[in-house]
Formats: sequence, C-alpha cells, structure tokens
Amino acid sequence: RDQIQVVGSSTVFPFSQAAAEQFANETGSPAPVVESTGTGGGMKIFCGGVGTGHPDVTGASRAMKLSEYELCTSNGVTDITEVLLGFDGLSMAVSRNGQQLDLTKKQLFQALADKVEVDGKLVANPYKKWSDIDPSLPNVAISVMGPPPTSGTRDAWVELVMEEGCKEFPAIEALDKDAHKEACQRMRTDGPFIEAGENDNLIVQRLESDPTSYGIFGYSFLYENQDKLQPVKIEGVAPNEETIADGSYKISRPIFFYVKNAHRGVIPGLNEFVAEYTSDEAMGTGGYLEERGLIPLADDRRAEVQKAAKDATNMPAPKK
Amino acid sequence: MSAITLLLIVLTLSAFGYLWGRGRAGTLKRAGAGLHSIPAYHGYFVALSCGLPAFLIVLTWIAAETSVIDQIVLAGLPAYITEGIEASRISLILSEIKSVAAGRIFGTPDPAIIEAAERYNSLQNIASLAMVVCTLAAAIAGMVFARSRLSPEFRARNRVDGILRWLLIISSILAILTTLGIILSLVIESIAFFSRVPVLSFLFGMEWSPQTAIRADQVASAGAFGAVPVFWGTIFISAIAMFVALPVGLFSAIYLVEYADTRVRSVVKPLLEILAGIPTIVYGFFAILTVAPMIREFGTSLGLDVASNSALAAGGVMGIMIIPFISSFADDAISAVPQSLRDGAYALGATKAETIRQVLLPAALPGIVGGVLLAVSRAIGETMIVVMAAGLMAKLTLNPLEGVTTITVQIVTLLIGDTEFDSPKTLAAFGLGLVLFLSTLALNIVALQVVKRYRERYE
Amino acid sequence: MSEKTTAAAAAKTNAWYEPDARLKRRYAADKRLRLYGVAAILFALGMLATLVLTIASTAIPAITQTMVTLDVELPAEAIDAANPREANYQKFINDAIARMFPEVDTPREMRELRQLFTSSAQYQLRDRVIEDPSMIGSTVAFTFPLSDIGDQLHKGGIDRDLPRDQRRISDDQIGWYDRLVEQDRISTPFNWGLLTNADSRFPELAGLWGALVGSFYALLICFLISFPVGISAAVYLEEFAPKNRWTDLIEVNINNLAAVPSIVFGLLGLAVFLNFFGMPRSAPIVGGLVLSLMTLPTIIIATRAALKAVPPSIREAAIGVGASKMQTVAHHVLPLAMPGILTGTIIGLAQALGETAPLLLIGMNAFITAAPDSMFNPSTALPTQIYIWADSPERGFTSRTSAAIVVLLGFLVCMNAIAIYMRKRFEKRW
Amino acid sequence: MTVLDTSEASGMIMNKTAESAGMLAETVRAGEHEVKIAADNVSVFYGEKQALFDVTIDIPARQVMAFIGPSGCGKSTFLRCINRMNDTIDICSVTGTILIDGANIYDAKIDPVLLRARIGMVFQKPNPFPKSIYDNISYGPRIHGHAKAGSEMDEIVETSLRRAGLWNEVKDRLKEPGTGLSGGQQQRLCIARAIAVNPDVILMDEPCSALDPIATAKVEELIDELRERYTIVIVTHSMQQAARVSQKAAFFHLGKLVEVDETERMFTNPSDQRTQDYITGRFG
Amino acid sequence: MTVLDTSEASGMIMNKTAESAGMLAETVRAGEHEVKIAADNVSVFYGEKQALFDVTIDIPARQVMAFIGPSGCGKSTFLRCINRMNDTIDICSVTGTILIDGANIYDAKIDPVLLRARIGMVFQKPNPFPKSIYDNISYGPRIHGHAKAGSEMDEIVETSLRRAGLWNEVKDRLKEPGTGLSGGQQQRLCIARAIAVNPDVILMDEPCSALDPIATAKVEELIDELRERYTIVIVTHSMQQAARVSQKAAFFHLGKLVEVDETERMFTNPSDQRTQDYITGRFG
Ligand SMILES: Nc1ncnc2c1ncn2[C@@H]1O[C@H](COP(=O)(O)OP(=O)(O)OP(=O)(O)O)[C@@H](O)[C@H]1O
Ligand SMILES: Nc1ncnc2c1ncn2[C@@H]1O[C@H](COP(=O)(O)OP(=O)(O)OP(=O)(O)O)[C@@H](O)[C@H]1O
Ligand SMILES: [Mg+2]
Ligand SMILES: [Mg+2]
Ligand SMILES: O=P([O-])([O-])[O-]
Repeated sequence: RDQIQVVGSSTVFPFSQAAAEQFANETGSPAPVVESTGTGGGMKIFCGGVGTGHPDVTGASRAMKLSEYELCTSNGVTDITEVLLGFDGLSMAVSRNGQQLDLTKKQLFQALADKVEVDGKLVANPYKKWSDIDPSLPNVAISVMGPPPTSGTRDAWVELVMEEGCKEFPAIEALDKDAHKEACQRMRTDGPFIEAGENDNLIVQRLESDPTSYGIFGYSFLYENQDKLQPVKIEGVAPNEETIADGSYKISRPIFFYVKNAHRGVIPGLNEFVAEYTSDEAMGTGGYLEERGLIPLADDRRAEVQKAAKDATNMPAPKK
Repeated sequence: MSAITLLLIVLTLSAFGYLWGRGRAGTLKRAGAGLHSIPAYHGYFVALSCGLPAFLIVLTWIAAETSVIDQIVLAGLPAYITEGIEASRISLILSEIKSVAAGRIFGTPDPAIIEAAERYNSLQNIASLAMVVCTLAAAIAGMVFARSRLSPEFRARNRVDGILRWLLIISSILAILTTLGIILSLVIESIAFFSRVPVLSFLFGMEWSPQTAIRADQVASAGAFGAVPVFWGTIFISAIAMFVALPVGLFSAIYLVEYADTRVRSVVKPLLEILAGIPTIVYGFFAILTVAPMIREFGTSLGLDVASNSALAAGGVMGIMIIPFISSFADDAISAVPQSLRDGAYALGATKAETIRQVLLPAALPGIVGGVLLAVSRAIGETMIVVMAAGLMAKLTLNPLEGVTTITVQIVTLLIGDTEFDSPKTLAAFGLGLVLFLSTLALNIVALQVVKRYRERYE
Repeated sequence: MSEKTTAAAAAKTNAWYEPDARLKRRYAADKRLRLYGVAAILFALGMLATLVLTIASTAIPAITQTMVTLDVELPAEAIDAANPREANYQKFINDAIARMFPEVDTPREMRELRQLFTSSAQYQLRDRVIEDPSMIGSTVAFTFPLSDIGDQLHKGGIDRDLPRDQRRISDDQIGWYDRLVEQDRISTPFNWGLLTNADSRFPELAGLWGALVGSFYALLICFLISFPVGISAAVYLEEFAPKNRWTDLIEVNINNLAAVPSIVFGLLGLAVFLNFFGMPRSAPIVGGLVLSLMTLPTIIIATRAALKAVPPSIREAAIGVGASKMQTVAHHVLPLAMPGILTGTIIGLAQALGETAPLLLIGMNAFITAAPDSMFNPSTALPTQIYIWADSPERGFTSRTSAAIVVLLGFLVCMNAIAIYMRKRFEKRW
Repeated sequence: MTVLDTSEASGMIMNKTAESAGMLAETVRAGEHEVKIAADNVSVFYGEKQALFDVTIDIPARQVMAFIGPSGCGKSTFLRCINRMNDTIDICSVTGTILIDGANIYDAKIDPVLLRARIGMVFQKPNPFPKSIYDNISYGPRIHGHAKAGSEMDEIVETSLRRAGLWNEVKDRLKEPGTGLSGGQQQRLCIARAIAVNPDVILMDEPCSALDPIATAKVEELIDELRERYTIVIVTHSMQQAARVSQKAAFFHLGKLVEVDETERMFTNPSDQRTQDYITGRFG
Repeated sequence: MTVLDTSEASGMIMNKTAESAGMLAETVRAGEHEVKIAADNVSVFYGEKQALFDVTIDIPARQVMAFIGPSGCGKSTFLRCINRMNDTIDICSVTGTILIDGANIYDAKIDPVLLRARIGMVFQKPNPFPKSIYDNISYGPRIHGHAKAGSEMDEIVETSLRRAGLWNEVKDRLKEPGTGLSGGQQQRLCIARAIAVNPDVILMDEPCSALDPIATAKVEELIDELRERYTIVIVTHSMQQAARVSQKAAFFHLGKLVEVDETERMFTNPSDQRTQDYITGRFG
C-alpha cells in the first residue's frame, strides 16, 4: 500500500481532506485516501488491527471512548497518538424560510428523548408538536434530523444536550445509574427524530426544501450555508465563530484525529502527513483548516499537541 | 519482465506455432497425403497447445506469487521478530520489509528486516525469472508436442473445435459461478446473522432499528431486527413506482404500437429508453432536489403534512425510471400479437380502441405481466434513488406522504464505511440481501414462466 | 363517375352506413384511448425534460471559472533556478496581492483578502515556473482561479445585498473584489479544470479527471472480461448446448442475474474480492470486476438475442456446404450477429458507467486528490464522484455536481447514440 | 343448377374489361343473380408499388366466386379492398370504385366499421381470439350493439354456431377457450364469428390452406351450404378446391384480372393463354 | 485440379467404414443406373414423435429423383437424413441405415462434415451468405482446403458459376453481395455454391417454391443439365414440376413411403390408391 488511509468522522472529513490535499501538493507523494465513515465506524475499522489492511488515521468528533481503546488494545493497536485538532460547534439549524427557535436544553431533551418526565413519572415521549412542550413555542410538528449512533456528532449531542437537559428532571435524576443513563441518552424512535445518515449535506439540502424540519450537524455546514439556513439559538445563544471560540455557545466539542503509531515508518509518508496536518499553516490560527470551519486551539495547547504528534507520544487509556 | 511482456511473447510464440503447424501440414499435403483437416487447423492446434497452458501458468503464477514469496520471507525471519505475534502484525512487518526492499527506509530498521528485504528482492527476481522460464518452457513444450502429433489422419479441426468448445463452456460456467458466489457470500454471512437473530423474528418482527450501540457504553437503539417494516417500505415504494410506471408505460406502448406513425415512434421510443439509461444517482438528485420539494409544497398548500423524504417522492421518481421497462415490454408483447388477431377484430367491425382493449391487451397480457414482474423486481432492487430520497426510519404506514425505508437503503447504510463482519448490525445487511435476492429470483422465475407460456401459445 | 350520383343513389337505397349515437360513442372511446397514450408519452418526456433541464440549469455556473490576473514578481534571488520547486511561491503571490491592495495591513485583513483567491495559486505558479524557468527574474501576468466565495460572488451565487450575517463574504471582501473588477483583472474562461483536474477540497480546483480515469479503468476491466466471456457463454448456450434441464437452469439463472439488484453485486464484491482475495479497497480493478459480473448477463442476453435473429437458413447453408458447427458460428453467425452484440455491449457498459451502489460498498467513494496511475490504485468513478461532491458543503460544489452529472449523461447519451447508430447501420436484410 | 345461367353476363363483363378501363358500372343482371359487388377500375398501390391494375368485376349475390392465380398476383389485395381492410395498412392506397348494393364503399360517408359489420371475413390461418368460444362469437354482436348479454345473445351464438356446423361439437364447452379447438374447428369458429354479425357477404382468404384434408372437406361443405344466404368470395391456391366449391372463378395474373368465367368453363376451356398455362401447370 | 483426387480417398474411407460396420455393400443395378444411395428401414423420430416410418428406397446415380406428397408427410425429413443435416436438430434421432456408394453414412467413423462436402444441398428459400458472390462460391472449397485463394480458386468459382448457368449474368460483379441478386439468380448461386465443393449428390428441398415462373423455368432447365454429372434428389410440392424434371418419383404419405416408380408411370398409372387420390387432387 502506497497511500495513507484515513477514515472516520464526517465532521473531521473536510479537515482531513484539506490536509491530505495540501500534503499531496507539497510533497508530491501519492494522495492519501480519505473516507467518511462516521466517528464510531472509523474507530471500529481503525481498531481492527495493525497492518496494511487497516487504516492509519481516523478522525473523531469526540474523544476516543474507553471501550474503543480497549477494542484497539485487544486487536494489538496499542500505540496511538491522539491529536486534538480544535473545536467544532454543534449546531441545530432550520431553513431561512422556517421559524427560528430559541430552545433550552431541557426543551430539546423533551423534544428528542425516548422517555420524558411528565408529572414526576417517566413516560414514553408524548410530545408531537413544539407547542406541546411549551405553549410559547410554535404549533408545528417536531421534526428533527440527526445523525445515527455511528456518528460522533450524535454522541456529542447526547452528551452536551441530552445529558444536560435531563438534569432538569428530578425524577430522572433520582434513578439509579444505569436507568439514568438509559433515560438520558436514548433518542426517541417514534418519528419526530429522524436518523438521517452520515451525510450532513443531505440533511442541509433537505432542510432547505423542508422549512419545518430542523437539523443537527457540525457548525461548518451551517457556516457554508448561512444564506439558506439559520441557527437555532440554544440557551439564547446562536452559534458563530465568536460565540464558539469564546465558549459562550455551550454546545461545542473538541475534534480529534488518531494516528496508529505502529504504521509510522512503515506506511510511506505517514509521518509527513501528520506533520502537515498538525502544522501551524493547517491547524493554527489563520490556518487553512480554520477557513473550513475549525475553531483553532490556543497557541500553548497547540504546541503541546504538535509535539505529541511529532514524537508519536502514545495516548493513555481514556478515563471512563 | 512484466507479465504483460511475457504474455506478448507467448502470443508471438503461438503465432509462430501457427505458422509452423500450418507449414508442416502444407508439406504433408504437398507430399501427396490426403489431409483430414486443412493446414490452417493444424496451425491453430499448435498455436493453442502452445498458448493456452502458458497463459494459464502466467495467471496462476501472478495469483500465487505474492503469498508464496511472503511465506518464504517470513519463514526466514529470525524467531525474535515473529515470535508470538498475531497475524496483523506480521502483515505490518511484511509491508515494512517491502518498503525497505523498495528503498523507502524510515529510521533505522532492524538488521534482520534489512536482510529480509534483500532476500525479498532476490526472491522477487528469482520468481519473475522462474515465471518467465516456466512459461516459455511450457509454451515451447506444448508447441513441440503438438507439432509432433501432426499427421495426415490427425483430426486437427475436431481437436481445435473441441478446445474452443471447452473455452465456451468455461465461459458459461462463469455465469453460474457468479450466482453461486452471490448465494454463498450472502448465505454464509446470513447464517452468522441468523445465529444471533432468529429467522422468524427477523422475517416477522415488527420493529426495525438496527443502529445498535457500537460501543458498550453507548445508548443507542436496542437493536431490533424485525424486518417487516423494511419489507413493507420496499413493497410500498415499489407499489408507488408501479402506480406511476404501469399506466404511463402501458398507454405509451399502446400509443406507440397502434396509433403513432413510424416517424413519431422512431423518435419517441429511443427518448423513452433514455429514461432507463439515466444513472439512478441522477434520479436520486432529481428526487431530493426537485420532486420532493414540489410534492411538499403542493401538499402543504393543501394543508397536508408531507415528510421531506416522502415515499411518494422516492417511489414516483423510481416509477419514472421504470417507465421504459414496462413500455418496451408491453410494446414487444403487443407487437407480438399476431396480425391475424387484429385483422380478425377489424374484419368484425371493431374500432381500434375496441381491438386494443378487448383483443390485443388480453392476448398480450402474459407478455405484459412478464415485463411488469421484471419491472417490479427492478423496483425492489433499486438502490440509489431510495438511498438518497427515501428515509432511514422503518415505519409501517399506508400514508405515501410519510417516509419509509427499504431493504436496499438499509443494506447501504449498514455497510458503507463500516466493514466489520461481526456485529449483527452489519450482518443484517446480508440477511436483507438474501431476502432481496430470493424475492427477485422468485419474481424472475415467475416472469420467465409467464413469458414462456405466452411464447408457446403463439409460435 | 360522379361522386354525387353515387352518394345520392346510396342514400336512396341504403341507410346502413348512417352512423348512430352508439357508433359516435365507440369513436369517442377510441379518441380517449389515443389521448391517454399521448398524455402518457407527454408525461414521460416531460419528466425527462424536467430532469435534464433542472440539472443542466444548475450546472450552468460551473461552465466557466472565475479567474483573476495578478502581476507576480519572480525575483531571481528568491528562486534557485536549479531547483525551482523549493522556492516560497506563496510569498510571491502574497507580495503581488499586497502590491494590489497596499491599504491592507493587518494580518486579519490580509487573511480575509487572501480568502478571495484560491489557496493553491502557489502550486500553479510553481508548476508554471518549473515548466518555463525563463520566467525567473521577471514579472509575469499570472492568471489563477478565485476562491469559491469569489467565484460565487462573481456568478451571483452569493447575494451581496443580504445582511452580513447571512452571507459568507465580508463587506471588505466585496469591496476588494469590486476593485479587481474595475481593474479588469477578472475573467471567466471555460472551465477546463472541471475535466482536467483531479478531485479537490476546493470547488474552484475540483475536477473529474480522477473519476474519469477511474471509470475508464473500471470500464476497461469490465469490457475485457464481460465482452469475451459474455459472447462465449452466449454462443455456447445458443449454438452448442443441448437443450435440457441444465441449460434451462442456466438460462433462468442468467436472466435472473440480469435483474439482481446491483447492490447485491456490491455485497458479492465485498465478500469475494475484498475479504476473500484480499484485493485493495477502492481500486478500479475491483470496481471493474464487480461491474463486469453485472454486465455479463446483459451481454449474454443481448448476444443470445442477436444470435437468435440470425436466420437459421444461413446456418443451414454453411452446414450444407460442409462447414463444421464451429466454422459456421465463427464465419457466418457471429459476424452477422455482431452489430446486435455490440449494441448490447455498449448498453451494458453504459449501465456499468452509471452504476453507483456496488462501488459504494467496495470503497470507491473516497476522497483522492490524484488520478490513479494504475488500476490497482485507489480511485473514484464518475457516479461516486458525484455522490461525494453532492455531500460537500461548499456552494461551488452544487453546480459542479450538476456539471458532473451532465458530463456523465453526455457520455451515456454518446454511448447510446453509438448503439442506436450501430443498430441502424448494420441492420441487414437477408 | 342455376350456376350455368351466368355465362352470358360474365362474358359481357369480360368483354367490357377487355375493351377499356374506366367504364360505367351498370347493374348487370347475371341471370337470376343480381350483382352484389361491382368493382370498377380498382387499382391498388402499396406505397410506390402498384399491386393491382384497373380491376373491373361484378360479383353476383348468393354464389361462390373463387379468385385464383399464382402467388403474389393480387388476389388477397383485391379481396381486402372489398371490406376496406386495406385501410389498416398505412402505405396502401386504392383508386376506382367498389359498389356494394349500389353504394360506393370508398365514399367519405361510409364508415368502415359499419361496412365491415356487413362484410364478414375469414382468414388463411384460423385466428380465434384468445377467449372462450362463446365470447368469440358474441364479440361482434356485442360491439355493434346487436344484442345485450343474455338470452338474446345466447340465441345469436347458437344460431351462428349451428350455421357454421359447429354447434354439436362445441355446445358443451362454450366457456372453453377457442384456441383449444382443432384447426378445422377453429376455422369454422371463425366463420361462425363472421356470421354472427349478420353480414351479407363473406370473404375468405385461403381458408383451408392451413387445414388437413378432412377439415378442408368439412369447411368446403359448409361453404356450399352458406351460399344459400350469403355472397361468398374465396381466394384459393388450389384449382381443385376452386373447382369443388365455386360457381364462378376469376383468374388474376401479375396484378391484372385476366379472366372471369364460370368455373367449369374456365377450367375446361379458358379463353386466355395465361389461364391455360396456369391451369395446365405450365407455371405456378 | 487436385480437388478431384480426394474422391478416391474418401471412397476408401467409406469402404473401410462399411466393412467395419458389418454391412455388405452391394452395388445394385437399377436398370442401367447403379444405386447411389440405398436407404434401408430408415425411421426418424423428433423426440417422441415418429416422423418417418421404415423407409427403404434405392436412389439411382445420375438421375433426378423427386419426392412428392402432402405437407408434413416427411419428404424434407428424409432428404435431410441423406446428408445428416438432421444431426443439427437435438431431438432428432435416426434409425436404419443409409448407404452412399456402399458406405453407411451413420457409421460412427463418418465425419458428417466431410459427408456434407460430398452431398450438396439447396434449400427452399435461396440462402446466399451475406457476402460477395465470389465469397459465396469460394467458401466451401476454402474450408475444405480444395484450393488456395488465387487463380486456382478463381477457376473453381468460374467453373461452378458456369455449370449453374449464372456465369454470364454475374461475371462482371463477382465482388457484389450475393444477396443483391434476384431470387432466381440467388437460387442458382446456391446451386453453384453446392457444386463448388465437387459433390456427388445434390439434394434440393423445394428449390423453386420461392421463385417466380420464369426463374423456376431456368432452375428446372439447370437441374436437367446437372443430372449428367450429379445424382439429384428434389423435393417438390408441385406434381407438374416433378413431371417436368424427374425421371423417378417417390410418393410419401403420413411419414410412410407409399410408392416409388418412374415418374411417368406413377403419374399416369399409380399403383396405390393414396397416390391416385393425391395426384387427382382428391386431397392436398
Ligand atoms: N402490406 C403490403 N405492403 C407492400 N406490398 C404488399 C403488401 N401486401 C401485399 N403486397 C404486395 O402486393 C402484391 C400482391 O400481393 P397479394 O398478397 O395480394 O398476393 P396474393 O395473390 O394474395 O398472393 P398469395 O397467394 O401469396 O397470398 C405482391 O407483390 C405483394 O408483395
Ligand atoms: N424440427 C422438428 N421438430 C419436431 N418435429 C418436426 C421437425 N421438423 C419436422 N417435424 C415434423 O415431422 C413431420 C414431417 O415434417 P417434414 O418437414 O419432413 O414434412 P414435409 O413433407 O417436408 O412437409 P412440407 O411439404 O410442409 O415441407 C411433420 O409432422 C413435422 O411437424
Ligand atoms: Mg394472399
Ligand atoms: Mg418440407
Ligand atoms: O461523522 P461524525 O463526526 O458525526 O462522527
């Protein structure tokens, strides 16, 4: 195999594409092959083992989970470098022809969870319209398109919105650990939440043609389509570069890529590719990844990351 | 020497063999012997005896070389490198050896690796030399042997015909192998799937949510593999497609065969056929970007609630794609109704419409039904349109304005990117594939029987 | 004889031909059926037209590429003529930009300004210099693409009247762009790059070359395998095989294969070629193999039909003068059937060219910025390239996706036209 | 036999034909037989190609007229002019006039659909519709509104089958498909189907050429019976058959009508050399 | 020409074969003509259905033998047994023996391809290859290696066309497609093609039924000339034709050979009632 193989998150995909292209242009080496498989799907292939049959790099729109790390280890993929690339806002958006909403995480939980608390009891989600949740919300059917479980965006959404939202419900908080997790994390499957696949752009296009639907995807897609889409404000803040960078927009998440160190020195160009990907021109402030919607790291943090990437420092096992 | 050059050399040798054999036969003939076969066939015989075995050797060699050399190189590695290492690591070591062998050295490789790389290179050289030697030896041996068999009584033509016949047979077997391959690859994975999910609960279960948690600590869908809603979605969308395609296809066929003059027909027919030639991914775009919003707008203006990925949009567009299947089959079937039946009806004073409705259509019905069944199986198996335009949510609904999902959509979403073969989620795709294969098989067999019976009636 | 007298005579003695209400009804039914036929055809053709028109009209912006021309200094001291590859071309471009817009000084503004121009200008400049080292030391008028936002702005894809927070381009950038227009530095030549470039992350650079090469390789393999094998199989089944249960089975089987959903062939390719034989993922050779399995039945069926259409009298004639069966087939039947066979083959290949689903399963939907140099290298194909572009957020890809579809359709129409031409041209009367 | 009386009339017609084309179509009394069909100067073109040249002939009512001649001479073409079946062939055009009971059937006012209801036709190959025997017969009456489904229709079906001499053979299986009958039965079914719409004239184009000798004999017998009620024109390639069933015969050659005469006279004493050659097997 | 030399060799092969098959090859004199083809007890089955029943017949050399009989009686079937054309029909099986020059052609050692080179065949519809006239004729000699392309081949082509009486009509357009000739010319081209491989026997299956009278006359004339050199078997549906061209005739009925006799005798004084009925037009 002459080419570097990159898999993973659809959110990181554009960044990997950009780095891969730059790498090929700069070095004249064969162009890396980048496939978009979703964070979880990517992890699964990445951790499948060491050898030319397995990819070298995987992108992730959330940190590697312990379970995934264990999968890797059990398949002999023990030496992994974790590279924190930067941040991405998680946005919920609607067509410009649609109705802008300002939602709280609690309301989002109520709209999207499988079971919700009504009068202190956990019941199957009864809300069909936004106005069922709060009369001040519009009287339209809830219709939200989002990614499937293989997607890091989905994990991040669950973690940053659903988990937070469900904290507002005493009865759920009172549940034991497993039941609590179950209640907080399970998305509803009765229609209002639509698993729309890994293709964020298809969600965008559907939103354009369907002004009553809302979509969940990475901020970069919103950024590219801001003339057609408007963000949903969450807790009163709409996502934009400033609000994400300064942290006032709460639903942003770190994005990563992972390098299989056993492949360094074996797969031609892998080291150079990682160097390119982590260079200042790429992930630094004003780098070309920023143009694609990445919110860059602070300088000191970046230096650390760059060093780890260069030295092939192995990541520790993630905490639970 | 590359395999291509080698094959060219073998080709040249065969050409030479042809001339040699033909020349020999010519000599025999001039010597007054009555040849059984003409000299050219003696030539062909020598050429085939020379080229075929050599060609086979090259092919098998190419197929086997890599893994044989890999094994030898690995076997030669010192124990401390290969000891207790699982297979995937070994492939990595191999690829490192190959990198080094190709002169791409990173860092400082283990001396054993460098040595292995050298060995690899020399093996590679030996192997390619050996391939050349073996191939040429086989070619020449075949040629000489064949040449020695030539005689006036030698039935060269029958021999050559026999060899060619075997080549033809092997080709037809390839088509069978494809089916076997499909069935095997589906069945093996399906067995693995059905060992986790009982067949009955797959076939009759009402709940489909295969996007299971892919990690232990994730909460996703519980992993229900009841495929009824998926089957329903497939049937529903296909039905919508047929609802569009059947009348349009049938009426256009009727018009083209019975009413249109030849000029119109010669323009319209190829135009209609273009519809079947447009790649389905293009229809997919057409569905999501043009038709779905149109339906939605229209529905909303009527106060209806239309899903953005409605079954109607996907099915309707699929119907458009299928129109030519129906129209050309109906066209053939109606044209194939013997003129005598038309004459019979006209002679009784029937109008054109009466003749068509009451005589031609009933007579052509078996052919039309055959075409319709084929079109249905096309609709059931159609992928890209539904992948792009239909939903992912398995839903049992009769409302065409809601989204449904289909077998093919599920196969694609379950398989793209993620190629691990151990989770029921991935295996479910093969289970679905098997069902899909079997159902289109059944439809095709029925269609074939119908068409066949119909043919028998009129020939 | 005069018409009138006949008619008069007829009217006197015969009334049977007077049409009654019933006859009128019958004719009305006839008219209706005819009308349905016309309506059906108009519907089908209308849909075809809508489809083609919507796609073609979205593709229009991609016909041209907005280019900008800058005067770039190539100082001899900054470029090593022996090794022109290593120089810092980004700096030359930046300098040229800075000379044009001297008022831009903050890094932030400079960055915004640079966003108007394609980020690969430096590589294009580099390649130009490597090609023509005599440029070193002079100032050249260098023409290169605007970036996607510049392109969109120029073509009206971005509405400059929208409030700032609804467009991707800042007021400053619009101002700079206007200056470039004023100075006549903007041109919109035909977008050759769409055909000659490989895929890129940047719409202004993305082209179909890689996909075309990938499709070419895949089709080549597909042709090399399915054509000879398909014809041989068909010849065997039609001309040689005894007609018995087995050959019936094979026939049913092949007809069935022709209708097996393409996605199932993808599953087969995944299981057999990738997992069993360990062939490389995303490689055109695997795509070609999968497509050839798909095309094989089409070719077999078309060939059999063509063979069937050769009148038996030709076979009898050949056998009657003492040709063997193989000679009969090779000398007479195949040549006569060839037009039909070729038509079938072209149509089969056209289908293969447009096929997407199986290629998705074998990974031919990856992002690869270079055309493959062999059929073993990863690559995309035309339809999968369309699939990828469709999923890219940049606005420029919307029109390029449609343009790619138009290119694909163009190839298909050509192939079909060739098929129709052959059918017409070689239609023989025996 | 009354047949012989026609000799004078036909002799006259022949003379007319021989003299010149484009003459007035008088209603010539042919002995006791009135003229049912009078063709005057009929020419037929398939596209550019002329298939029939100025055919002028009178066909008497309630007799059997046979058209004979070598293959391709235009027998079928002329037959199909009589019920305007040629209208269904795009490239076919007809000039001249054909009067049936004095009405020009090529007049614009004549509706071919109604015309064909009056002129039945039976074809070379039996062509029953792929429907039941009953439906085959009832189809014509139904589309023309002669009878509603019910006892009235049953009666028509029975009468027609009886007249075609098929009733006894099929009365117990009227619901079975007509295509399941033997060839001879099928041909009689087709004749019954033609009779069912109550025509005046029955045209038959080589009705026996696809039948075996026994079936042929049955159909010939039937034709003989039918001529009591119907005017019958039959095309045949077999002179033996013409001799057996027809009272008058017309010989066509290369698109021209060469000779019309009483069958017996023509076969024993033809007036034209070409007829003579054909009959004696010099060609054909 | 070397072509002719092969006849001895093939004769040798055939003799050997006949002996090994355990057949005594008598040479029966049929009047002044030796027996060229001797069929003994030949039955033919198409699958289950028997199409020919125990046909035993001797066909004399250098004469024309006509097979007549109603449609479907098995004339073609028997004809196609003689050059083993029936081998190409899967479901067809033949029992009994057919000796040509004393050698059993159904012996396993006989290569049907070589047999067919010795027994030419001409079909009902002229079926020239869609190639040039020259290539039509030269095809047979080429595949049998009788001649190389060049003057030798030119000679064969010319001789064959001359014998078929076509040379003068086509000598200036040998490179034009054979399909462009008129029907009669095409049929003579097919005869020339059969002659070109230098056969002993020519089988003709209704060779004139697709031709017009003039072309028919020409072909019949040709047949008359050819019988000086070749043994000819012709199937015809026209008794007149049989009378014109053949010396002997065989009448088939329902798969049985009813009567073989000199043509004249059979037509004037048939010995079997069925023959009588057929000839007098009682059926068929
Ligand atoms: N539909 C047609 N289009 C063109 N030419 C036609 C058509 N039908 C018949 N002809 C030509 O018209 C001429 C007369 O044909 P017609 O069928 O009337 O002959 P026929 O006497 O019935 O012959 P046969 O005994 O073979 O039925 C022939 O030359 C024939 O080729
Ligand atoms: N290929 C075949 N398969 C099955 N049955 C056949 C086949 N060829 C001929 N037959 C049958 O064998 C019988 C004799 O046919 P054959 O063709 O020898 O008759 P024929 O005398 O040549 O008739 P015709 O004058 O119509 O050519 C017929 O009943 C026919 O149906
Ligand atoms: Mg006719
Ligand atoms: Mg025959
Ligand atoms: O593709 P994801 O970033 O959503 O995993």
